[in-house]
Amino acid sequence: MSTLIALASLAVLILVLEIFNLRKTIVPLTLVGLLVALGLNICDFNSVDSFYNNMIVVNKSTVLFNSLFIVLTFFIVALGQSFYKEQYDKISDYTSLKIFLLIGAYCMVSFGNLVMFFLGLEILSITLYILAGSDRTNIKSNEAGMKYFLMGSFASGFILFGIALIYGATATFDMHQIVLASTQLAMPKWFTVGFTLMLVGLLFKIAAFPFHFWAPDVYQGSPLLTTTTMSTLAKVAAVAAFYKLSEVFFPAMPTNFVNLIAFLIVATLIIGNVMALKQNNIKRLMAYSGISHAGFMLMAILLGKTAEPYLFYYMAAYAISGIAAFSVILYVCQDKKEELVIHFRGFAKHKPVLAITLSLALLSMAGIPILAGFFGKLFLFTEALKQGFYITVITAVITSIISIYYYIKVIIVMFTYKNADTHTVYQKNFMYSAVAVAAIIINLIIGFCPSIIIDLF
Amino acid sequence: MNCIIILLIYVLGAVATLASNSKNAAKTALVTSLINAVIALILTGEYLNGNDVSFTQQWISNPNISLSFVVDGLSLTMLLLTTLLLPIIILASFNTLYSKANQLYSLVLFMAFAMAGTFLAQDGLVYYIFWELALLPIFFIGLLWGSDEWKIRKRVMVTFFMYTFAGSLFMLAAFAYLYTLTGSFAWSDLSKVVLSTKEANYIFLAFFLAYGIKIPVFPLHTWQANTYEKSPTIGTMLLSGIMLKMGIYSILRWQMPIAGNVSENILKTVIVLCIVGIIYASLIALRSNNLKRLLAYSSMAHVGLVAAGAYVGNSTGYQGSIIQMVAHGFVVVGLFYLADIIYKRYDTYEIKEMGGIRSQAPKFTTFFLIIMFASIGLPGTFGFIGEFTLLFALSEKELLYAVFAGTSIILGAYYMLKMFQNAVLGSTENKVFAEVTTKEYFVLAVICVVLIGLGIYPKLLTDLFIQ
Amino acid sequence: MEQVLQQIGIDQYIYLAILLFCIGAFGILYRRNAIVMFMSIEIMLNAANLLLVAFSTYHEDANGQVFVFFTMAVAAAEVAIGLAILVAIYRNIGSIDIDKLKKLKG
Amino acid sequence: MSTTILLLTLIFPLVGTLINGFWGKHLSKKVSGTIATMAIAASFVTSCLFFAYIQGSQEPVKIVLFEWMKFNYFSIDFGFYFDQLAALWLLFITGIGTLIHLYSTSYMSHDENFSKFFTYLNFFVFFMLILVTGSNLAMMFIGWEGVGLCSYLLIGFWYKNQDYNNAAKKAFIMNRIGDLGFLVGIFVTGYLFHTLDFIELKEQSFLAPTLGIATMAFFIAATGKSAQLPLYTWLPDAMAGPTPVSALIHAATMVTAGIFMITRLNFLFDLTPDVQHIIAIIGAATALMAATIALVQNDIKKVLAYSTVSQLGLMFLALGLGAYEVAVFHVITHAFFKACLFLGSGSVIHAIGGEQDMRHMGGLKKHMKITYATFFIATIAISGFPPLSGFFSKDEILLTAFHHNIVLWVVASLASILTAFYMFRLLFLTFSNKFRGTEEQEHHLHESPSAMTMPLIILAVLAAVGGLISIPGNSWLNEFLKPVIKNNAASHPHVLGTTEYMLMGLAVVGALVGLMVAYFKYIKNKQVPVNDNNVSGLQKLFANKYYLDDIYQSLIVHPLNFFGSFFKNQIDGLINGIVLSFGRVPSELSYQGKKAQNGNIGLYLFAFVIGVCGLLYYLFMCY
Repeated sequence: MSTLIALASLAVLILVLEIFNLRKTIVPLTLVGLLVALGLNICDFNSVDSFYNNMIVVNKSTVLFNSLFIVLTFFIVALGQSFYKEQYDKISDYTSLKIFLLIGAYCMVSFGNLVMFFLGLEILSITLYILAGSDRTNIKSNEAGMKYFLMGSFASGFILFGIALIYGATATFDMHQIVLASTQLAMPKWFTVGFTLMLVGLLFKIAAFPFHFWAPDVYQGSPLLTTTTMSTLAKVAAVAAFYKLSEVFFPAMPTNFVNLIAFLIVATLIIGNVMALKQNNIKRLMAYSGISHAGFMLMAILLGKTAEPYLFYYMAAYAISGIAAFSVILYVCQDKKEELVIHFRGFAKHKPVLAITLSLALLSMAGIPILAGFFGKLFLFTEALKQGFYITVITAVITSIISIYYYIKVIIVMFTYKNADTHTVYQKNFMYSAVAVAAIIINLIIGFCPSIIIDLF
Repeated sequence: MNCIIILLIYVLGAVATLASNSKNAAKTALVTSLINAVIALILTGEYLNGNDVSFTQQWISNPNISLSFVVDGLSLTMLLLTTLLLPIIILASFNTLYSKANQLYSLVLFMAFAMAGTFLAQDGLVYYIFWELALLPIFFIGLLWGSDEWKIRKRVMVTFFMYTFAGSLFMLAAFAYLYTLTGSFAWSDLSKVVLSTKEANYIFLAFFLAYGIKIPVFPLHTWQANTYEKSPTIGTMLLSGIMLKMGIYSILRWQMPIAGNVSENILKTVIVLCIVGIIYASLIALRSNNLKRLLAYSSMAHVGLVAAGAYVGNSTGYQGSIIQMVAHGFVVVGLFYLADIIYKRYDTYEIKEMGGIRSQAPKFTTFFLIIMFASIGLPGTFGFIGEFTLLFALSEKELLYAVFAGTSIILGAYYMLKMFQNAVLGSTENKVFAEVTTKEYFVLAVICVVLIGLGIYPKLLTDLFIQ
Repeated sequence: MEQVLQQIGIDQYIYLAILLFCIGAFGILYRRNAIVMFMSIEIMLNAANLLLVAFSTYHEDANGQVFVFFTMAVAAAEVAIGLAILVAIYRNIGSIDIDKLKKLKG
Repeated sequence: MSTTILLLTLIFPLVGTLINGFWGKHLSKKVSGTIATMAIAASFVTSCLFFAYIQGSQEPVKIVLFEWMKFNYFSIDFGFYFDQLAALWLLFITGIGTLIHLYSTSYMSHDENFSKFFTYLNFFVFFMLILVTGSNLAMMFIGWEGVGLCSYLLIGFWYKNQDYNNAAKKAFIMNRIGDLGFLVGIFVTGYLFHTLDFIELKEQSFLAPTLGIATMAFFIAATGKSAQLPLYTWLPDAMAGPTPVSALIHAATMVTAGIFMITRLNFLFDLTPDVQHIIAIIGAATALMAATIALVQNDIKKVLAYSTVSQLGLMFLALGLGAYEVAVFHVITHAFFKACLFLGSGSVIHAIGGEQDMRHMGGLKKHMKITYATFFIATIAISGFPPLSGFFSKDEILLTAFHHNIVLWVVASLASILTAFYMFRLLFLTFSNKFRGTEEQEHHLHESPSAMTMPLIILAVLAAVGGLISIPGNSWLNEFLKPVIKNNAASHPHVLGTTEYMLMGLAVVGALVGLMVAYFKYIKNKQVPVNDNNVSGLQKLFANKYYLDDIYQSLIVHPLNFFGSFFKNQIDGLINGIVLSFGRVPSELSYQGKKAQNGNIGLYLFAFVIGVCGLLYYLFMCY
């Protein structure tokens, strides 16, 4: 709880600092503030608590998810320092928006009440709408913002309608009581319909089939750092929220529900990976890659409580690799109008370390050992096989093979020296490099010792 | 002495090589590989004295994975092959001046690390990790230092990478499934698992996809010739000399012990595929005009025999495949080195454009003859011991297998002698072929001594794995 | 109020809400004017609100009505953002027809 | 008997090989040649010592150096087995080997790769000795393939000529076909009896259903090495090698390895009479066929080569009839006279500067007296005129055949009559009448130096008197080989009756007829064979070697090449295409998918709603 308060204060403080013309201190201060919040959060590690009539719940798993969000925000804010160099006068807006986003994410996993969940979701979404359209003069950014906004509110409508139906069935928004009601009473059909509608909204948020169409367009149109945020923090937060809800609702769903989710997973994996094959814009590519990873994470959700550590591990591995990858993409595309894959040509010659970082990040996403992404997939496969989802696993394996192709394609481009634009001078950028390297080191650490995360649960 | 030292030294060597400048990189790599060769020999001594050189350490508790490196006859032999072949390969590469040598040799050592790890690991997952790790360096070696136009090379290397990676993911799935049955990845547990025939079939096939592609077994071989052709010689040597042995090793170590009760029909089909591959590859080798491609297909033919022997699954097949793995490792490295030497002088791999070497370079020709005849399994060379044992193993299973697989000794002689005749014999056409240099002489001599020495006294090696 | 509910029955409210929701959804599907689409979204949200209020009364639980306020606030915020983006778009392309937004595809 | 001395027999040639191989370049030709010759001579001395020993004690010596290979139910030793059979082969390998080495020092004296020649030659002797002294089948196989290797190297000794290389390659590959048979034989034997050791095999062998496969496989191996139908075609081509090589390898020693092997394994062959019949038939057929081809050959060495094939066929006939010692006897006598003939032809070729076509020879009698004399003796010997060696050995074969099967006898007799004809044809064409070569050649005609004539003389003497080791009725050889040959089942006409004398007489008459025909044709009528293209009828069939080479070309070589190309160009591409299609399908899907994602938000929303409907339908309507 103290974390939430600290974060809220931090966000306000940032806005206040702007008033006092202390722009230079905003980012460092935010970073420190985030560290403090992280510390506060970790202090709650072993406590199980609830606040405000069970509006906010604190337990081990929320603490872990939130820690991950804070770490991701930390990196994103750090990247913002460089990214908003051109419009540094608005740094406070951008930074505070990111903290608000974090608050939304926090509420989405720590909710004890559907009200809190809805609020969290909306905070997150609205913040993202703003960020997506934040490059006002760029029509692409506008388009992304508009598309995201329209579809996002549409999805919000479904979620809200679902919540209303659930409320109708159980007469409460409190998760605890919903659980009680759903297990003890015979529920009217509205209940399952209600959750299905919520499911639709959540599937939209994590960009799963058939609600994934927005993702590539929005990812592509948004400013790069927003894309970073969407594909890491926002996606992970949505997945975590989904997981939290699934804990409660999955048991109450009809028997063929599992098949449905399994089908959606298969479809998402195929769509994501297949569509990524022919992309030449790195952001779009990452968007489709993100869709496929949503499939994987959905798989973890499907597997239920036992897979929670694996879900968390996967999320962490994916998000950290994403941060690393996007940092390098930011580095390469700083002065580029479009983020095309060809821009990476010969990058390895100029910046071998960063090229290797991006390679590792992509390989981690592809699931090459000994990187974290590999264990993420392995744990999932093992658990899914244990529970008998053979077809899902086989699809996952096959699509993983497909995914290798487009990841390796990017890597190869970086190592293509022939016809490389040798005149390109990459501006030195400490922040991007530092974040990239730091993220990849974390990835390697959790890859070498998955236990440090798995054993937390 | 602990076997993990070898792995550590390879990693340290890789880092040191990367840090050194291009000039000294090759030397650093050579020194590292030599140190490890010595250590491997010491380990062998300790192992024979009955000392425990294994390393086991819990790594991940959930799922249960441990860093377990166990030395037994099989893995020790493979380790010896890796560590002893690597200095030869590196020394053989001194012929060529590679750009960014420090990166190249660093990758080479890293690959050696991964391969040694594959051979030592006794935990299925650790083994898999090393298996995959070995793929990355060779991919980059081929991609960045390979020959031919970038576009073609890229396509070839990506196909290779995708293909082998695709196969191994199925192996990963198989391991994951096995884990659900046993709750462990340890070889000791997995080899005891009792599978129903249906389960065994699926697991066998999943493994087969991984190993069949790596080895490669017909019809999963199409990546091979292209990859061998486009890779730099050092990459080709690593691929053919050591890496493809990973596949056969894995059959012996993992596939047969775990999925041994696979249905007889599948087993027979696989053996027949291997044998078909032998004849198929031999015939293609017969018509190959490119020396490297010819050697690639010849390698495929030989390895098909090894795989067939390994799949027979009896003790003769087991020892035969190990012997032939070592023999083939030295032979194929020797052959590719010879091809490289020719390339350095004639600047071509096209057999038609060669010829007239014998009259100018008798020493070279002699080495060529020895290695070539070792390749086609002439008695007195180590290649014979391997082929003999393997064919014997096949005949124990089914005499016709041995007869058909045995055609490889005829066809092998045919295409090798044909190649020899066109590439080395004949008259000169104003082409100058310099006699081997001291370095080349040394490398080739070592290979020949190993091949002949072990051919006459194979117990030196076979005592390691035959009780 | 209770009497009314009993007379009409909760089901009717649900049907009405669903009807409204569907009108909103179809509005979004068929209209290409961004403003009208915003309105449609509002209809959808309000359908949910109607449902919440109805259930709130049905269950004699005030929570539902409180939620409606949250929803209204959120909807307001959302539309504010939406309009802001729309203004930006209008500035750039001089139109609010969302069919003109087709740059991002593939 | 000291094992060291026995091993020295093997080591001397090896040492010779190594010295010449490593330092031959730095040695003068004289030294190099002397070392090589001395190495074999030393081997010959130790062989003689051993022969003396075994003649006395009758105790074979087995030497095991170490365990070579190990399988789970048996192991193979790296060991040697010196017995009576080995002793005979040792003697004539090293004996004739010494002579031919000596001959070569002169014959090859102008060759630039002189030392290499002797390296190979010594190496060959080394492997040949391993072949005959190996204590088990695998050891024998070392020698078996080793001699094949050396044969390959020596046939293609003049490597600049690709035709010679082709011949070498052909020899090696044809041999390899046989070698596969050998391997299969080994496998079946090992699987059946759990041993490959000759002594143990002899004691433990029993009749098993698959034994026939083993012996048949061994026989196939023998047809390869000993140039029998259907694998003999390499031997005539092998004449591409230097003449001493033809004499040593392709006449006297290597090609008899098959006979040696079958004799060694006589106890197995005795168990499988069906295979023995096949051997006899193949042997007889080969004898006749090769003899007919030899009738029309014009290359002096080719005639001798076909003659060799024919004679080997006779030996196999004897083997097939179970008369092993008869075959061995013919091996020995054949070694003498055939070596002599080859060396004689070498001397001729040497004299006329490399010319091998008999049509360009003639009248050499005057110029090369010693050569002519020795050649004449050897020709009489091979034609089977008493009392020279060929008469005795060939006659025994004919007698055995007669007692078994009259058809075989007829065929064999026909072959030997033809032998007399083509040998005298050869003799007359080469040495009689007038010289038909160029004037320049005639100018250079000379008798060969003593290093070449010496061996000729010795061999001629041996060819003349060699038959004494097994004269009918009192066969020393038969007694000597008794311990080696398990079953003396074959009837041995050592007690001579009227039939036997009649048959002998017939054989001699037959040989005389052959001689007379040749005499009339080539001396009286002075015919010279016409050009190959102008022959017709049966002659054409003979001249084209029954088209066997062409049949092999079109039935084996061409299909192999065709399939090689087919696999390479079509199938490999097809498989590759299938593999790549796994990538093309997703890539095509991706391409289509890109079109679907058209940037229209209406579409996205539509998909969204469809998705919702689908979910709801599946969950609630689909029961």
